[in-house]
Amino acid sequence: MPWAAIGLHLVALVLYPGLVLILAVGILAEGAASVAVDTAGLRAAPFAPVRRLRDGAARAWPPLLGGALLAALAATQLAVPANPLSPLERNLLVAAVAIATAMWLGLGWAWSPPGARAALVVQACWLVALLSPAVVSETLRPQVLGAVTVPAQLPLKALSGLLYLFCLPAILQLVDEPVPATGVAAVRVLLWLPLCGLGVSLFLPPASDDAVGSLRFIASTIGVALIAIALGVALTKTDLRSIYLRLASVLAGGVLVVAAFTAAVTSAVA
Amino acid sequence: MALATLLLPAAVLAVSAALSWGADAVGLAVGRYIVAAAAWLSLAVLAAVWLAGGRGLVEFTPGITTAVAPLRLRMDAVVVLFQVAVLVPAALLLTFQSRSSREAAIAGLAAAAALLCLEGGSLLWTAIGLGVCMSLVLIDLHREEQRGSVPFWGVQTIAWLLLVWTAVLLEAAGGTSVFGAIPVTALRLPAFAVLAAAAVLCAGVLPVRTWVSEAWTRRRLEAGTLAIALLVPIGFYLLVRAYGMGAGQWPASQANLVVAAIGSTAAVGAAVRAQAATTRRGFLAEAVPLGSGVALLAVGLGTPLGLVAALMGVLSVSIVAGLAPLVPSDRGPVALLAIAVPAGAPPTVVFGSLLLSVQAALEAGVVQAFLGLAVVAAWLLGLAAAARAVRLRDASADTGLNGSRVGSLVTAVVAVAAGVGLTLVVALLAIPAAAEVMPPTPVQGQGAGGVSPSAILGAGSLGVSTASGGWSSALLAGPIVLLALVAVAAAPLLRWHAARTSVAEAPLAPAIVELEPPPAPLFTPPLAPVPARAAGWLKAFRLPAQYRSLFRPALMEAAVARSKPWLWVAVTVVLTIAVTR
Amino acid sequence: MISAQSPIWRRAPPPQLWLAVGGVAATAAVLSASDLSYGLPLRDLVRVPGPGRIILIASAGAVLLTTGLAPHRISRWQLLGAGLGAVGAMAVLVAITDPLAVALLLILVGFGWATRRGGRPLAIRVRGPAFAALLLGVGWAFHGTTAPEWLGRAAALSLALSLVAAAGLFPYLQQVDPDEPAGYSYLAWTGFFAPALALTLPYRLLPALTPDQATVFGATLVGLGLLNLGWGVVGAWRTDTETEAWRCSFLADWGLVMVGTGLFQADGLAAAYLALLAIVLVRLPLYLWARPALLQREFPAVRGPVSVLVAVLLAGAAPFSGFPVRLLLLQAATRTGWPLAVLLLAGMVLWIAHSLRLARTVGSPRGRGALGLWLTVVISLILGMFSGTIRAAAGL
Amino acid sequence: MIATLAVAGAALAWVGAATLLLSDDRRGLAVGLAVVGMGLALSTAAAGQDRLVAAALALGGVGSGALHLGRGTHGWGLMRPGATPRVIGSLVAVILTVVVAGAGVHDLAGVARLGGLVVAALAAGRVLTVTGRWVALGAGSALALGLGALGTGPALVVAAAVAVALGLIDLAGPAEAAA
Repeated sequence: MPWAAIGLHLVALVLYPGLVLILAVGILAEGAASVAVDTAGLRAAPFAPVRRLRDGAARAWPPLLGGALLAALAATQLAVPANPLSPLERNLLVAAVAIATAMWLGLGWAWSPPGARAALVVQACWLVALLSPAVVSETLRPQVLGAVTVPAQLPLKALSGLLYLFCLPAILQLVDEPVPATGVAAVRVLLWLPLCGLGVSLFLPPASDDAVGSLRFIASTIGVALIAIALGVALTKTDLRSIYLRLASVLAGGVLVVAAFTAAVTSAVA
Repeated sequence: MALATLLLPAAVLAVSAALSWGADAVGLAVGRYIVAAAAWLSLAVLAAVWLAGGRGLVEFTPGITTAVAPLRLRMDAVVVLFQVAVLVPAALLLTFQSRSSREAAIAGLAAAAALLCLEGGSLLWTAIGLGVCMSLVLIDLHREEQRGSVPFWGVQTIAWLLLVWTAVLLEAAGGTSVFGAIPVTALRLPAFAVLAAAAVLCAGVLPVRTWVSEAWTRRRLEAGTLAIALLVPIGFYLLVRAYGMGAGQWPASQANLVVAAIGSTAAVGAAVRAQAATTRRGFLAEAVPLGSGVALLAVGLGTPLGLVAALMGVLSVSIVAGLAPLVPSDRGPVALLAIAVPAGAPPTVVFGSLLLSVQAALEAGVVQAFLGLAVVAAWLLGLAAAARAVRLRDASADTGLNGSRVGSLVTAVVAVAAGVGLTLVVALLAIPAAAEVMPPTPVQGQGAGGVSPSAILGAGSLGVSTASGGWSSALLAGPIVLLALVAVAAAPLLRWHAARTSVAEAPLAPAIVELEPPPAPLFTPPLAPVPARAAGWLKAFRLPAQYRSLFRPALMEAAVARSKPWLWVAVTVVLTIAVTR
Repeated sequence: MISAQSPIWRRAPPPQLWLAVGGVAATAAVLSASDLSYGLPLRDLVRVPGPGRIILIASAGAVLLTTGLAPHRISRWQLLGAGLGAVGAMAVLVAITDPLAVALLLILVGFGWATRRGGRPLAIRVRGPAFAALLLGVGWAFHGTTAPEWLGRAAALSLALSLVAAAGLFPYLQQVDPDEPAGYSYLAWTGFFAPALALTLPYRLLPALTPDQATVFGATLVGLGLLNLGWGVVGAWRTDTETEAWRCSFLADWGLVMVGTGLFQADGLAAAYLALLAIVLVRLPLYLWARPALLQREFPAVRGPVSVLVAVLLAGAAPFSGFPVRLLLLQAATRTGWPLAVLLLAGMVLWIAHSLRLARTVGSPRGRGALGLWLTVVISLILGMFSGTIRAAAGL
Repeated sequence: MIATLAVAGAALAWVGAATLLLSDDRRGLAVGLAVVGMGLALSTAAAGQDRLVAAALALGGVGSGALHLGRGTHGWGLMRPGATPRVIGSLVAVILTVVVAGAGVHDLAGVARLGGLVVAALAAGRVLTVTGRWVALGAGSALALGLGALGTGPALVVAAAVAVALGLIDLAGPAEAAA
């Protein structure tokens, strides 16, 4: 029985880049979001996410538990330096499905038809952004995709990164006018790291496999989270929100076309 | 020994059916339990004889010619996998669904026929087995409820006749339809097209709503869901065998692409219908089509990994077929878990098979990769539909059929356990079966080189690791399940703490808020009204009055039979002129 | 009052007894015809081909089965006498090698059968056999004509049509009166006499035809076979009355028989042979079991396993008698050309549309009727499961 | 001389068949059958058939005719009102037969076959159109004689036997009202 391997994977799930890091980044980002979007006071900001998690646990612990485990599973797939999981074991699709499942757990918990429709559209666009580079590169390993520097694939990578970033505010429920329902909010606390970290893993070159690299990765992840928050604020404050989903869909369509073209060119050259 | 290996699993079920019938005759209501026990015993016997027999090919040819073909039975890794795929859901349904002794007897016989169908040593014998199985399932369906059984019969008869014709085409081209002896060149594109049509009709994997979903519109689910459990795997079996006939490949790469495209569109169609379901039963009705669509995409890829993914897909579809009818109508944790499994939530076996299928599609080529992308979209939509389905009213609640909490828990646990032990299932069942039909001898084109475990399984076989990605099923899914169990055990403490720290707050609302009316669909299926409109148009279609008499056989018969037979003379004269000109 | 139990077996009236004895004697004589040919100065006048021998035995079995167990309105002795007498007549038709003599005997049998009291007038009932005899006689008389060539082709056509007319198939359909006793209706020809002719005449005729004539003969049978198949399956599905549906189902079976015969292939001939056996041993008895419901016009819903089993059986699913017929026919048709196979497949698919309708009329009889029905199902199963052996017994 | 006899026999057979076609009562039927039998016997004998066999055919016709005298309504019943189409039919039949099948006539046997064909065609026409029991039986006998004349040796004997056997049916009396 490979106890060592099991132990390492348990560490990855619980500590790094698992639940502990997820909560740390989540509480930080959620606090920032509550200041920027929900206009909560700076003092109350750090406690808002904790309260949301506690309420969530009290109201319906099974979905929150499921969400936490799925978020941890998604986090283990990130190209974070010093990840106990070997690069060969990581899979972008595992992370994507785990995140999507966690999000739908939250949405199912406090269901609102408009919110669900918007979430579906934006998740579809987000998936396009995630998988288009993978389809062209024929790999689902995050670190490999992050390291892609083939000139023919760079436009697609850039466009996908842009789409990914554009989708984040809606996926994180930062665009909605009212504060998201408890279920969604509680799960959102858990998804900051997996969502933003996945973007960093896929669209930025992999960091060195040491402490500095880890800090750089976490900083980049928080940076992406702050950009998402800023974008969310911008969308909330302006009229862009009314056409936001349409814009995302058009951009996703464009990414798909570019992906098809790039794939055709790549295979023709090969 | 060979005969025992081949016939024991089916014999156990047949004997139990006879016992159940006898119990019914003497008024003992124990038939259901006898057949259920026999189904599990049959599964155990299958495993025992397979392992005891060294997991090699076993053929039985007694030299008897019955039904115009020499009797020939065969058991190999493919047969075993598909027999498991038939027996697991059959055993679950026979155990946890309520049946009268007579219904249980017919169901047991149908399951035995399905096993024998899979053991047919030639395509002709498979067709004969399918005919018998189909007939028994029809008897079961019709006995339970007449509505809907005739369309089912129609579709299955078309599939059966097409299969018979395929056997005929193979015998015409290669002189035999015996699996082990069909010349590689015998399976040409026309014959394969007929076979594929038979397979997709039998398995009900089409972009439109098929008999598989329709079976869920019946008042009682017992017969319909058993039909799904027995016949859907047989449809896939035909496509997998086709690889064996062509030494690891289908007659043309276009055929692979078309089948894969049908699979992905079928998956998308099922997901679209699932998210628009008005009842929980409507959602569950699309669970098998969704999984079948993905499995069809994988089987159409024509690569070793694709085939392994397809075989895993068949196994996961069989678990879903056994689970979906047992989902309880409430909104408790068991129901949540049971609804999450068919949607492909990690870390179940359904998730593992979907993951393998998408990876296989990604590695198969550009077009296949985009088809894989469509399947991921269907997967996402399925997850959304599952989240919505939790809040849907369960139609079966009206009829007093509330599934089985124990049954769905057991099945969900099996699904999760198989997900954790994914590599074990892949190594023990899927890879040997794929290697059986995709021989390692290098052949040109797809499938070259055959199936290699090292290309699919990671180090120590603790995870799946292919060229495009990996999944540590044992090392990640195991600890996740462990953590979940720990958390579930600690839940009361957590709840107590939460309650203590939020005393100042208003009393908490119930865990899940009742929503009336049920949630609206995420979007209206684009082509939903088309079939109904077409059916309405066909119903309303009338010939112009002046032409109707031409198409009324009764009038023409009256003219021919009742009048003085001048028409006879006239027809004779006309025919004479026709042949003498 | 019609039921499987009544009327009770009465004392055998002498005429029926003599008819039965005569029939049995004739059949026994014909079954040992080869010995007779040597024993008596018959030369080649009398010879029984293998399939003819089997169909005779099957017909006798069908008579015993239906007389003993099927529900009837008239005395079973009358039925037994008439049935065995018919088997005797059939035996003579099967044994005579000269087609012209067969045509003449066809007239005698036709008129003899039509003289039975009850049902439609004699003049109406003899039309089919008389027309068949005319076509057979004329066709045989002119088949040897080589100049002009068209006359030979017309003769071959006439020979093929004689078979169609004798069986009362499209276009030579006969009126079927729902209230007419089964033994008097034309289905007695379609389901009893004609199968014997269909199994012997081609073997007598084909060796004498030129290739050109054989082509016309075969093409006519295939063409009319497809027509009857289509007419039968659609008619049995769409027609208003259940009696008509049964008649059309016979046409559909005969469609398969004619296509099988017309293809001139071993598999096709075997399919025709098995289909004819199924007509005599399965469809005709089932029709007799359906008679009470047809007369009372009361059709219970198909619920019990037996009724669905009968529907499946009638639809030709494996492993019943219809399956080997379909398989062999598809084999022969595929070798000839796939479009023909596609047409046959379409007919076979449409077949199921009327099977449940017919099964509904059979219902779920009790007592003696149930025994007979189960026997019929078992016979169909044997025909399906051991078709290879049955085929070999006929030397096909 | 032989050829003349063959043609005359065929013509006589046609006359007999026409009489059968045009008559509704027993005398007409009986005479028609007898004439058919004799005519066909004459033509087949002239065509070279065994004399005894040809005589059997004549005997069959006469015997069958005699038996038909025993039933049905009295009289000749010739040319009843509405018989015109049958008159035309009998003429058209002979013309058509000669035109169609005449092409195949190369010898006296062909002539005899032509006679048999005319009789068979007219008798079959009668069987297909008549509704009366006895008339149908008479037409059946004629049909048997006509078909028999198309063959050789044994067929002629069988035809005669069949014609007589049909004459024996219902001698006891009418079993159903003539429709």
